[in-house]
Amino acid sequence: MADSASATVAPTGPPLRMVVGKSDVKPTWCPGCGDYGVIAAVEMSLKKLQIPVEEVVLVSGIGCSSNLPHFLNSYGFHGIHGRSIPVAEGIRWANHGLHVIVTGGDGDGFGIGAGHFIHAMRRNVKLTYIVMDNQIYGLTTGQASPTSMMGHKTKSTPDGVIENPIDPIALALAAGATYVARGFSGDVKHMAELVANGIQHKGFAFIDALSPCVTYNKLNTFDWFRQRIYKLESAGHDPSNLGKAYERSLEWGEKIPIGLFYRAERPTYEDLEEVLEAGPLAKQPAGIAGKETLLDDFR
Amino acid sequence: MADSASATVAPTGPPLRMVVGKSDVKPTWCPGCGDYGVIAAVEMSLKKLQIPVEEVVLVSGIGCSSNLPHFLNSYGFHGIHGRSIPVAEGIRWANHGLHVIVTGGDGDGFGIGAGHFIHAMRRNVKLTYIVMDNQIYGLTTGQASPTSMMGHKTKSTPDGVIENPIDPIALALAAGATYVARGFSGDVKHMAELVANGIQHKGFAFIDALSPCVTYNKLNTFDWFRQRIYKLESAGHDPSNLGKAYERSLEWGEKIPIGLFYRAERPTYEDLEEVLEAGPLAKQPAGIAGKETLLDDFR
Amino acid sequence: MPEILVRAGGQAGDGIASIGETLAKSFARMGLHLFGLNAYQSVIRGGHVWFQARASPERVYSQGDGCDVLYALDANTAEVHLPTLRQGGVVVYDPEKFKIDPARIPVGATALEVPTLALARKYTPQSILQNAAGMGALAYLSGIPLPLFQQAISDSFGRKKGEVVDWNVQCAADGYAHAKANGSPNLHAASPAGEPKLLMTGNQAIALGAAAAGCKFLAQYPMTPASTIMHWMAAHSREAGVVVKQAEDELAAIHMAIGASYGGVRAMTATSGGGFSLMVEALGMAGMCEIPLVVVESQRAGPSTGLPTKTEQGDLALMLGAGQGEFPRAILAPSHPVEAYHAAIQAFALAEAWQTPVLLASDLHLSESYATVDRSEIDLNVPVPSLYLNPTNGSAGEYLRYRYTETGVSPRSLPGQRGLQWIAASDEHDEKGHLISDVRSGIPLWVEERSKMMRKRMHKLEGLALDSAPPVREGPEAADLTFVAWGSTIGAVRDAREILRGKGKATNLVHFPTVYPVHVPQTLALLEPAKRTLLVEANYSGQLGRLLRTETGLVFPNRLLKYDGEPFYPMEIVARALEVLRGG
Amino acid sequence: MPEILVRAGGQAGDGIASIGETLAKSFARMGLHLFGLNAYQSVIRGGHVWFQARASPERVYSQGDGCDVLYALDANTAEVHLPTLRQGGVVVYDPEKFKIDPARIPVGATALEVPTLALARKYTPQSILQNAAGMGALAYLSGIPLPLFQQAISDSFGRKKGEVVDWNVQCAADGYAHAKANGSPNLHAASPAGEPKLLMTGNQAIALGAAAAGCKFLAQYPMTPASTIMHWMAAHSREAGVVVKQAEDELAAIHMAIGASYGGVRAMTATSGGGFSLMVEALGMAGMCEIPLVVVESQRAGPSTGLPTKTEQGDLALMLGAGQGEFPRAILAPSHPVEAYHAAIQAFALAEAWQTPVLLASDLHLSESYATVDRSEIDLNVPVPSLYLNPTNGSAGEYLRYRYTETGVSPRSLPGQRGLQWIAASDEHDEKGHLISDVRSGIPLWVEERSKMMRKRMHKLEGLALDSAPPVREGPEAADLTFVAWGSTIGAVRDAREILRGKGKATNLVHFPTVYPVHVPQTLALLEPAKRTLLVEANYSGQLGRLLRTETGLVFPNRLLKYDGEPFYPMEIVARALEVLRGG
Ligand SMILES: Cc1ncc(C[n+]2csc(CCOP(=O)(O)OP(=O)(O)O)c2C)c(N)n1
Ligand SMILES: Cc1ncc(C[n+]2csc(CCOP(=O)(O)OP(=O)(O)O)c2C)c(N)n1
Ligand code: SF4
Ligand code: SF4
Ligand SMILES: [Mg+2]
Ligand SMILES: [Mg+2]
Repeated sequence: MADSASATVAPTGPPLRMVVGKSDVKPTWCPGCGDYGVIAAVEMSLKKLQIPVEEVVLVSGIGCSSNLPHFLNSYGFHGIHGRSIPVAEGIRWANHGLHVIVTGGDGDGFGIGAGHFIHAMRRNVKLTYIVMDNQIYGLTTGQASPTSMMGHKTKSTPDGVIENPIDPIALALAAGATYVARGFSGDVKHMAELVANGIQHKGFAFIDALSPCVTYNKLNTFDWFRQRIYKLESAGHDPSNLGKAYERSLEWGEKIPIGLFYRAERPTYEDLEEVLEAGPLAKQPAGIAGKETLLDDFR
Repeated sequence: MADSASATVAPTGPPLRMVVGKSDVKPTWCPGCGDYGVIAAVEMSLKKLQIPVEEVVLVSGIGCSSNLPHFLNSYGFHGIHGRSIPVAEGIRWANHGLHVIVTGGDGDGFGIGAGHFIHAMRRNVKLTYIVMDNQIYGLTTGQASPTSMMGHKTKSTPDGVIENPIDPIALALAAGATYVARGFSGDVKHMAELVANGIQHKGFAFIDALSPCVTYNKLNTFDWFRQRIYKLESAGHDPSNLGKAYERSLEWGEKIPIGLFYRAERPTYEDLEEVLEAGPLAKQPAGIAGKETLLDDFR
Repeated sequence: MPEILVRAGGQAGDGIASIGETLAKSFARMGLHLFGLNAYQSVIRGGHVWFQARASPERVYSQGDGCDVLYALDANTAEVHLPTLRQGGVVVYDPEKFKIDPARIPVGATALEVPTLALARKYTPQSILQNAAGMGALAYLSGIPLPLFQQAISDSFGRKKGEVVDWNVQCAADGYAHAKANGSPNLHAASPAGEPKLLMTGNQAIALGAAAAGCKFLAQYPMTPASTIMHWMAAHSREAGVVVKQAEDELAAIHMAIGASYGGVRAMTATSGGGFSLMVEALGMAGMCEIPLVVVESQRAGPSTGLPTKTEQGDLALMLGAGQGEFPRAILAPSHPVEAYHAAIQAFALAEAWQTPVLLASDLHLSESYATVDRSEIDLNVPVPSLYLNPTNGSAGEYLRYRYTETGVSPRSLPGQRGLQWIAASDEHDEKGHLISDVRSGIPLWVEERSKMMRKRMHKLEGLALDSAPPVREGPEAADLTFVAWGSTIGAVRDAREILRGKGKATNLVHFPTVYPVHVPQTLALLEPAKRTLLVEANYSGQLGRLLRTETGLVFPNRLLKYDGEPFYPMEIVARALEVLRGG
Repeated sequence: MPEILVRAGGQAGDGIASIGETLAKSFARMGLHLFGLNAYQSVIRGGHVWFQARASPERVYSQGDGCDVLYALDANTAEVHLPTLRQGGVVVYDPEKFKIDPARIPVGATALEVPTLALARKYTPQSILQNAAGMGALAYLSGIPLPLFQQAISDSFGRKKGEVVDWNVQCAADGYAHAKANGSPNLHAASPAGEPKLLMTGNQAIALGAAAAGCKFLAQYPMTPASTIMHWMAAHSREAGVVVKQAEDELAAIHMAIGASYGGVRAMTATSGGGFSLMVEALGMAGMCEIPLVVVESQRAGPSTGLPTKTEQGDLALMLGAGQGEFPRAILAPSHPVEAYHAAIQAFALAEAWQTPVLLASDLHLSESYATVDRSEIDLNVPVPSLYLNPTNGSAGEYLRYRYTETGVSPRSLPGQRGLQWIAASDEHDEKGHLISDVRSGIPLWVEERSKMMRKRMHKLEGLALDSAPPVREGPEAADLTFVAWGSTIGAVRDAREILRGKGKATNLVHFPTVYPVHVPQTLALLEPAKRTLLVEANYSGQLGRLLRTETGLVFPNRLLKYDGEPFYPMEIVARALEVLRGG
């Protein structure tokens, strides 16, 4: 078979242990885009956790936000629109020694990807999912997104949106996510903390990252948010109380909470999948040589 | 063009006004299947409402449950697996004079169809959606469904399900459904009431119909439910209280509530779509003859 | 042929598309023909974008080769585009922004420095007016009368009024004056032409054609290069009486359209290859349930996400194979907005008459390029009969939705019609629509019935072939070279043929307004006499060529296949044609 | 050829499949070859289902024609199947359940009344044992030794023990005794044969082959006829060390498999045409990102939901066209469980070596029919090298995931490997994996780079052709008729050739273990010399024939196309072959 692929050249020795930092690709986002805040928070949190660069996989779909993996120096998978979650699940199950972080947009995650979002949460597969929620379709130049507010005039809704926006927090709670938070890209340090805790959380961690699109969303701007957001931490919110978390999820208007809505402990999918007890799948032996009993059914 | 299609033979006069009843196709479900109770409830509620048979469209996907439209004498659309909701939305928008009732399975609606389910609810399009929830994939002979309980041993999970089931009620509440109920096919009259009220509701009405699969689900049987269910109506539940509805949605074990969890008033999508102000789309004039101003953009 | 090629380039966010549109509109209003290419990247700010407006008193079918007037908004544009300047060409730039090394300017071309920033500062310290100044200079150099140009600028602000609009209009005059004082106009294309023309993109033409055909419902999910169909339709939703729904994904979009069609209206969805991939299963359902449906597939460079803002004709195999099992479909492929308008009308007519999905194949180059259309070339008054037929079927008074007929088409009732209820079923069914798949499959009688139903449906392919536009020959019957092409590629081939004619080479072109079903006898009649053929396609494997071989046995040894995302340029076709004519 | 055809029929829920499996297993344990057809409908209870077990000391490739021993559990079965009874055939039924009009029994056949209900009542008043009694009678009539048959019955209860199992075993003996007292066995196939054989379905063979090839991850969504791949793998998940995930839909299933492959394990998904339609977009992503992937596409009768429990080969065009744009793929099409086992191994090898998706085309007839396999025909000890290669690339020490190479294949690292990070991108990218689509697309240098990347990927098609199994001729080089077929259809063609040989007709068969890429020179070498060809496919349009014409120019004027959902029967092929041989 293709021998040039398997040609193993003598290794030059592994490079030194390195943590995640910028790659040699400069972000292509518009100046001022909220996504700069999000990537800064991701980088900061990974630096803090000192996870070796090769053990991180950033997975995304398609959208402005979904370009993120290119701008950091870890492994990455920049797949197709709306399908980042199942790709990430596959990676995680192939090698649960890896930290798999999913980054994408609100259209990608709550629109075309809504089904996968919900199912991953009920599974409690250990992923960190950060949605750069700008309430608009950025890369396709400004159509309504599932989180666009009622009445928002966009290219696809010139007379204003006429459907209720998705509430990602309530949806995550209802679907059984065990870590549900909201950050704001205008507060990188706070978001970095949410991300770091999400990465350390044993289970599905969802972070709705308010990340204004300065080009196409003239409604939900940095200023708009600054006038509204407050921190759940300072409001005495108890993140172990699901009922209270639901209540807070309803707040979207004069006041918009950021911070940790909910956290719970539940075994992860990987904990419960018996084949994974023997260690990461990618490191387990493959094949069934000698396993004659597998033929018993056929005799 | 194909003239045999447009050949109009003299009408023989419209048949008399008729309400929905059985069609000449006998249900093919297994004897004892819960779906018999559901179809009885649908038929009963339509009879009660006296809606003319030609104004009802039953829409479904694929599954045992999804065969339902064939067994009643209204219009119907028995489409493909997981896509009943968008088909129903299209029908409704084409002609909002029709009563569009969607019937399907838990796999169809909460598995492959989860994304459409959520988006239809946030839209509050006026549909009645009845899921025959048997917590199993019936037609494909017994794999786990999104509502199969933890530990349930099925063909696809011989060692037991290891993911939390979807909670359809909580999901519907989080997605913004304005009528959220649960029925039990062992109590046809009660279910018929839920369905009739759902059909009359102005907005998306969701009815999770517990409908045991007697062939493949040996866990969640009629008896299992009979030992657990109680009626929200008799428990003094206030269906206008979203928080209480969330609380009740968490009950699934010793006690399982049936009845109306939540109801709210909100304009429907059809109310807000300005083009529909001129009446059902199918009855509006089509084409742009003489609308010269449409060319203004191009001049 | 007198023509002028005007190009402006800069970064995304610099307003290049709007410069281009204003220029293009001005030419069209002068009564010139125009082709406008908008070249951009999959990024919202930065990078490199450019627009080329090619105008001529005669119709032009592509962006043409090279350029006469280049407006470089940044150094990168100068770097990339200077080599394309033709004899007598001129580059316009602001030396305050960057310098141009005179050595880089091609022989025979010149540079015109326009102090766009300085001119703009007269009105406001921000730099927002610089484009107006540059455009003014462009207008002068391109022979566009100032008042007409100023009107186009102020129109580009829509209903907005106020000092910014006024400043722009005035600043354009300043740029115009500066150019007049320092340069001279290229008047190649300025010979007085006819009536003002309409300017539209392929997508706009498709949307307009759909509305004219009676489309009442469009469901779509945004995807370049199909998005602007939705944008145009949404903007004119009320006036055209069309409900426009942005769906949660393409799966929903096509199912909504199918539902709407079943529900009683003409319905459409539009997408690009990635979204179309998600519609594959539904397409088969429409085929099986015999639901009329129009799907626009505007191709872009693949595979997968590929080059989202670049063109390709790489999805023909996908369109042909889409859907498990077999069902009838048609694929139409217009090459120009005028054809796109009519193809949309034809697509609805075919879908309606044959009760099956019809694909309208476009691509980025057709969908997003601008071209002029004479008002007389489109007629808004398309007859749109009611869909509420009276589908009685004669036999025993019982309504058989899938009655066997000679054509394969059966009478269709709509929900709401009393006594004519039926169930659309994606499972195999009998004439009534009752399932064969459950308790009847495998039983000899029903095994035969299934075959009959398959034949009934597939039989429509013959009708579709009869009803749809056959292949077309353009040019003389006797030619040394016959081009074979489809879709947007035809444009550059037409322009190339013109150039070759100038060189004394007799060529013709056979193209396929209906790509599928293939009109076999007509294709053979047109192509068998060909001396030499040259297959021109914007894909890797020559997908039209493959289809034609499958259906007719014809082979195309000479090919010009391009899969770099760029549209064809007439001169590259000319070059390859000359090679083939030399026997290479 | 000595053979025996045993058929049992009744309603869904009557336990027909289990009767069939027990019979089939008994024959296999006797060392006979077997083909077992399980014919059912898309309904869980009721309707009509039947099973045919065909046994012979020599290998049989299809269900054969007619039947020798028929066990009718209901009147409908008698009605439908009595006409298939051959000379010497016998129908077994219980007159307590229904009567058979003697006039309906074909000449040369007889009826054997077995009081199954009465025999069953000896043990329990419920009727659950009636099948055991009937099966006992069948066993006697089919020449199956009683103890062996009793063992098969008790094995069919798995690890369950207890009086119900014992009753079944004993009641079978009662039925056996009754038949012995009242009938005589058909010993055609009972000549002592070799070692006990393995009995498996195509799907089981695929699952086993995948596990042997080192597959560690299977993601799937249930869909007939692919579901049993998941069922077998899930049941053996721990022993085989394979993680099996039932996904929320097919979109998720294929993306999970792609993620797992990227993550470092050999991964697979399996589905039927409807689910595959949903995988179309992802397939292109795997092609673009160069991720090894195996997709099983087990076809069923379409279009759309079609006949979910019936067979067809209607998805070839879909498999060929799946995915927008162009990327390399291979399509393998085994025809028998032994081939299916090896095809699965080959699919993983090709996917791995060429870093691209490989489709394993099956269909209901192959996936769900039973056949015998000699233990020596499959080897579980497949070498499974580690995927953790050392993909340094020499040039400046920098790791280039998509390095240009002679073969088009580049060294691939896995997450976790230090210093070899890369981003898999569905957008067009350069050798490093960095995007071309954003700030570089349209810039001349990168326009060229894009073309090079396309060529790099497409170049793998040549490698895939070299590496995969070429077309095969079975039978003599010189023949009056050459069958052309693929996939499960080959089975009935093989059996038909045997019959034709008996009639003195020399035929051969050219088939295509690798349907795509087409091995053009080999195909021409095998088919150009053919005197007459007969294309046999289970679809409407002759999809293999179309592909071969596209690639080789060969045309197939004689065809036997079947699209009624039923598998081919040898005799219908024989009949058509004779027609063709007569020049019709
Ligand atoms: C199947 C498919 N449909 C549509 C698209 C086009 N598309 C690209 S990005 C995008 C949406 C982007 O919105 P979002 O996910 O919110 O990301 P943002 O750009 O706002 O960060 C869409 C619809 C696509 N690439 N693939
Ligand atoms: C795209 C697609 N995937 C898979 C299937 C196979 N399939 C048919 S029904 C079904 C699930 C049925 O479960 P459910 O929706 O719960 O209905 P039930 O039979 O239990 O009533 C599946 C997976 C299909 N028809 N189409
Ligand atoms: S378009 Fe919006 S989301 Fe995209 S990069 Fe620009 S600011 Fe960010
Ligand atoms: S299999 Fe289950 S769901 Fe299907 S018809 Fe039978 S009892 Fe009902
Ligand atoms: Mg967004
Ligand atoms: Mg179910």
